Amino acid sequence: MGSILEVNLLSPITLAFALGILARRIGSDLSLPREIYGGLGIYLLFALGLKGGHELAQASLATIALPVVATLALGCVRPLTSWTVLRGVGRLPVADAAGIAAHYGSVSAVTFIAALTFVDAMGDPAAGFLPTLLALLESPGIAIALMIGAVKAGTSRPVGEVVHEVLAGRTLVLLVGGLAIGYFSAPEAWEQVQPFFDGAVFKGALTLFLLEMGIVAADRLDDLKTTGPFLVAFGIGMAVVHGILGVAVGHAVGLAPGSATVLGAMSASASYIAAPPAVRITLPEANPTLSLTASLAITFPFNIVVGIPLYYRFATFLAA
Amino acid sequence: MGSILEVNLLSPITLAFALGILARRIGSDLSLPREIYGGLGIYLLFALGLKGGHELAQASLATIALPVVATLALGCVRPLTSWTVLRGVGRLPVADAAGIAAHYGSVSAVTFIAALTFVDAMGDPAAGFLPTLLALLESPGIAIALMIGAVKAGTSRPVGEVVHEVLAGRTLVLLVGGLAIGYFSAPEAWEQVQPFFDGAVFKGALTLFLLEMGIVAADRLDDLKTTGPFLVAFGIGMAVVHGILGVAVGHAVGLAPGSATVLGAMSASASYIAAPPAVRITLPEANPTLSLTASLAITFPFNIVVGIPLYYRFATFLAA
Amino acid sequence: MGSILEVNLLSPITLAFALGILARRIGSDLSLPREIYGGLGIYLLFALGLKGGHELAQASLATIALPVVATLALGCVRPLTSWTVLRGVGRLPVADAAGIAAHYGSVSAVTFIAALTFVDAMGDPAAGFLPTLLALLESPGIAIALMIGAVKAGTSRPVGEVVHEVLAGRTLVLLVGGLAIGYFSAPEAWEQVQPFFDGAVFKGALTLFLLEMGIVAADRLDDLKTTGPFLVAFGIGMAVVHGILGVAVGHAVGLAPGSATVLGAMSASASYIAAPPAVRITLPEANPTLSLTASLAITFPFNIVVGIPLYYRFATFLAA
Amino acid sequence: MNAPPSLELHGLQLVTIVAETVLRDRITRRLQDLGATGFTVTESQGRGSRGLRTGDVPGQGVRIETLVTPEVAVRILGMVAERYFADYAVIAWVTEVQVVRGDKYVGPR
Amino acid sequence: MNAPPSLELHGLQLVTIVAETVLRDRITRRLQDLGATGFTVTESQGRGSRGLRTGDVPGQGVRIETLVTPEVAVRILGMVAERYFADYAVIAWVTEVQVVRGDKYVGPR
Amino acid sequence: MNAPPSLELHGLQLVTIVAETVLRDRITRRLQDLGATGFTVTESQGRGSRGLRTGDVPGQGVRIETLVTPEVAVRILGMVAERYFADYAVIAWVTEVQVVRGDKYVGPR
Ligand SMILES: Nc1ncnc2c1ncn2[C@@H]1O[C@H](COP(=O)(O)O)[C@@H](O)[C@H]1O
Ligand SMILES: Nc1ncnc2c1ncn2[C@@H]1O[C@H](COP(=O)(O)O)[C@@H](O)[C@H]1O
Ligand SMILES: Nc1ncnc2c1ncn2[C@@H]1O[C@H](COP(=O)(O)O)[C@@H](O)[C@H]1O
Ligand code: NA
Ligand code: NA
Ligand code: NA
Repeated sequence: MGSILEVNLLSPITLAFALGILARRIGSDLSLPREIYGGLGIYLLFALGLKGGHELAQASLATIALPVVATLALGCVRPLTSWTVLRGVGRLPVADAAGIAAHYGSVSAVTFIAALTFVDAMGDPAAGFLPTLLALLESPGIAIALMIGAVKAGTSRPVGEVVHEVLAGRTLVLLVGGLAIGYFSAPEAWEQVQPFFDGAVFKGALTLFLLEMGIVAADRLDDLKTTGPFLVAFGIGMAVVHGILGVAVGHAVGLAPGSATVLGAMSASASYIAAPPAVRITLPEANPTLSLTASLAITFPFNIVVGIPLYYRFATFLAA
Repeated sequence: MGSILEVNLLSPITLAFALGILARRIGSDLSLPREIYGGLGIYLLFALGLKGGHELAQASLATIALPVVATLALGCVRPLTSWTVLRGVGRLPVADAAGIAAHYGSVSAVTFIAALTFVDAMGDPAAGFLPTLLALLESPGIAIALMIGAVKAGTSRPVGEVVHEVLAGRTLVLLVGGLAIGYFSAPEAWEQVQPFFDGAVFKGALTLFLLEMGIVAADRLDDLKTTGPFLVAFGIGMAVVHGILGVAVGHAVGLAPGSATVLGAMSASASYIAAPPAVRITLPEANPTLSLTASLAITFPFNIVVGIPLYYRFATFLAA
Repeated sequence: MGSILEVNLLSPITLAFALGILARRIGSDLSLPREIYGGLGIYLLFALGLKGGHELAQASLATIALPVVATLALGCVRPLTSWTVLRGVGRLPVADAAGIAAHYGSVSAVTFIAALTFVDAMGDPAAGFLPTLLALLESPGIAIALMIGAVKAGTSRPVGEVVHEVLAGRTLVLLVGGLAIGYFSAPEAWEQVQPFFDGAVFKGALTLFLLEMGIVAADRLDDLKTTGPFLVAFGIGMAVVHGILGVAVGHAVGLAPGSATVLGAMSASASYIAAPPAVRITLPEANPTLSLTASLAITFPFNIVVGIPLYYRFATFLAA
Repeated sequence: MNAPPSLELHGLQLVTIVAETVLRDRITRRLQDLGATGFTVTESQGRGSRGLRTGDVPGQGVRIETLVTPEVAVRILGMVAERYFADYAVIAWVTEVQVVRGDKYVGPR
Repeated sequence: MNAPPSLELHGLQLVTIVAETVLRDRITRRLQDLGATGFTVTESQGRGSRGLRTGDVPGQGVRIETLVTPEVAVRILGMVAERYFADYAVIAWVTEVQVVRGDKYVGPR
Repeated sequence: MNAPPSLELHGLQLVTIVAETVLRDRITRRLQDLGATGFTVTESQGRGSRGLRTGDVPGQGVRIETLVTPEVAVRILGMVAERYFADYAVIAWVTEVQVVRGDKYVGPR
């Protein structure tokens, strides 16, 4: 595991994240302009979709049927496990529990991309249809958790409206839209733009994006003092449980270790882009500091630094 | 024509534009930050100029003399045809007719670039001096239409001031400045930056730009209800007439089908960047919704989806 | 020297700067969005650090020990020469002299990058550890000049606080952070992102950055009328003196002409990013127009157009 | 203010609402229903009693201004207070202002 | 307000003009001629009676503020009303404010 | 304004400070010490008596607003005037406003 961790830790991507955290901790004014950060995010999601769509066009339905079913199952289970732990162990109020469960029922695309890059570097690249699974795992968890919250809190909040907002949200539109464009584009047309959406440009843009994510995450570290130890334990524990679950499910439906690792990382991740506004509107009594701190300052760094190599280790163990 | 249309429709560039429209129609919040959109626009124009200048340095004066004259002629004729149709058939008020004529007397650089990319993909690349023609076609039409408007409306508006603004406007400065830099740069110096301003990076940036243009155009589709059917007919009819005219003129002055197609697309296009502020200042009584809806929501999509393949078909027909 | 100057003048980088100046002088509204300009600046510094760090990992301590000492010496001497000339010859008030000295005690990373690109084009590339020297030359000069100012002005301004701000400032964090990441990254990991942070992408981004720097510099040209001839003479004279000094010192510690040129350009340059806010807070009585006009509108263009070829000529003369 | 009659100054009220970005469209959509004829929005950042950064939920805050008659102002403030004060980072205040051609901004009653 | 005399508060008028971006330089250039000693501009977006989005012409709207004496305020409002009200998306209002060291902002007459 | 009692309007003062960006954190940090319960910041650009563009030092200007009681307003204006007026491009003014649930913004004394 030593060398696996090393590959992960000594990559510019992980180190850029660490630099972002460090910069903020020493009080630096360094920060990517908000618009650049937003633009990079759009580029990364769209590029991910395009490339995934191009590769999906080469996959047979038989290959992806089982993984699709498995992913949808993960999408239903993860908000429930999160809710159960948050209520049962954490004893959080209904709104807070449902709000956090919505974040952990969805996914972090950047964690997904980091896992793709990691298994690439390990010489175990993931199958081309994984981005399709990412698109499938993004929304159901948010919807399920919000529904639980709305029912339990007895409110008549606009869940329908919010489901629409999540489905029409930028993350899903870019991912699904990119998948469709990549799928339908003529191969020669894709090749003309591929170097812009793939390879070094994609990884370089990811490096800059992670620099800023480190800065954003560092801003939340102070909140850990007020949110308390349960949230830290939850953020790490839930990642490990969902990550191991994702790898195991991936293995069970026949994914190779690289793909199973990426499915695990996806499953272990928590949303910080799609879920927050949806939760803010549907469950305004939920404290947004709790969910954002857990997903951004605990689960995200844990997965980037330790989780992904761990899921990979488990995936190779299962495959051995 | 089937396969020509297919090449055009199944390119990521056209599909990204469609995705932008679709995203906005389903109520998505997807939108490139305004500054990214502006930055991409600057990059595209500057890159176009640089590359055009580099290639212009290889062209002989004899080759470009006739096309230059033809382009200037198109620049004088197009605002007049537009004005005549708008007044004669559409019976629009003086200010509105002059304002729209200014848009259709100028050009859309993105339409031009899409045409370049299309003829490339068809294996019929345009000559290197076409961007020079684009620079020549940008301004005269605006000036002529504004002058008609000022005279007919009997106003003493600052036409001189506005002519300066158009000539010093960002579009022309980037295009002409880029042409000059590309022309004068040492070939080895150009090669050092070429991969950034050409090829996949250029086409990838164009893809992202068109995604946002789709979003912007979609915002105007609702305005079609109030602007009425004449504007729709005008936006399409004018494009076809000017496009066919441009191809024919190009063929007459000896351009090969690829180049004639691009000249046609240029001629068929309408401005939505340089013309609007100029018209807003000179003819403030003109309703900006009319001109922007026509150029952005009708003529631009028509050219991108149907027009360019059509002009190409006509150009190959003439050349046969 | 003719052909040296030509290589420098006919590069897209220099010409883009000239275009920026020209655009503003003819009253164009062309301007990169502020956020794009900021983002490009972050990219350039970070990329410079990454690449420098990767190359530093290949250098031996023996090779860089003397250059490091020489650079630190330059860092102490330059604010003092600046201060002496500003007070002795220019008879400027204490605060203004100290403020300008802080700018000329620090460096311009863009001048440094332009010098790197220039010696590359001359076939005399600089050693890989030069970015490390840049990081070392950035801060001491600001601190020394501010300390002189605080002592002489008898103020109890927050020099300590400001020293922290400079050390934690974005320039140094990106440069030193990038150096560290480049140094520690596994070589294969670096190769995966290198095409994004090096080569044509880097030079292309620099070209766009210089376009906007030309615009920014042009905005200051009018201020030259009020700031008077001494500042012009100082901006050019100080650049030449510090440039020649830097080349000589570089030659003395064994640098090859390419590296000595870059050290000279670094030494000849003046800060316009890190120094201004530090001076604004510590010496608020200092007129920011003076220091910014000198560094941005005089010294920077002088170095880009004339200075760098001059220092190279001197470096090759010493090495002959 | 000694305005010449030609300037037609009208006394109106300027309602300013600072809110989380997530509420932007929800609030502006309601303004028209309550009788406002228009509004102006600027981006903002802030810190308040809630100890929450307005930007806690990604995206910054917004500052919405609308010129209205006193009756409409009351309706708007009531709507904001009732719907959003309990759960969201929101603040609202009213200023007395003089508007040129203010009659344009007196909506249908 | 019980300002200690040392604070030198001056009653002045704050003129706020919200306009299409295309008018930004045209309006600010005129302000000085009419006696304003300075101005502050923020970017804005909006919707008004014209049914026009301020951003209809590419670029957003601007919100221009200038602190002036009542006489200057009248001149500015008159200029804006006369030149721009008919054809452009523009709105302008005046607020009474107290300014620290307000004498700085009383321009030459 | 005929506010129904339920709206609980409070008369407060809105202090607006326009300053160089370099002062942003220095000023907002002090606001709380002087008794403000919050603030709102927007980006701005401007030109003033100093002949200085606010953006002379890279970065634009900021416009800071804080709703406070009259006593706190005096303290804030005094602080700004004393510390920053001599050397920086700064301007500050006060407007009388009515705030919904204004009691929230009356800090500890
Ligand atoms: N006293 C105040 N003065 C000005 N703006 C305030 C004040 N208090 C709060 N705000 C703004 O209102 C938002 C929400 O405040 P709150 O609901 O108190 O957390 C903050 O983010 C600030 O932008
Ligand atoms: N009632 C209003 N309150 C605040 N801002 C307004 C109002 N009406 C119009 N505006 C602003 O003024 C601009 C022009 O309005 P109009 O000329 O009415 O179309 C709009 O884009 C808004 O930014
Ligand atoms: N009369 C004024 N009205 C509105 N804003 C002003 C005025 N004078 C100055 N300002 C603003 O305050 C900043 C500093 O002004 P000054 O200290 O006079 O140079 C300027 O950049 C403007 O943003
Ligand atoms: Na997310
Ligand atoms: Na245009
Ligand atoms: Na600097």
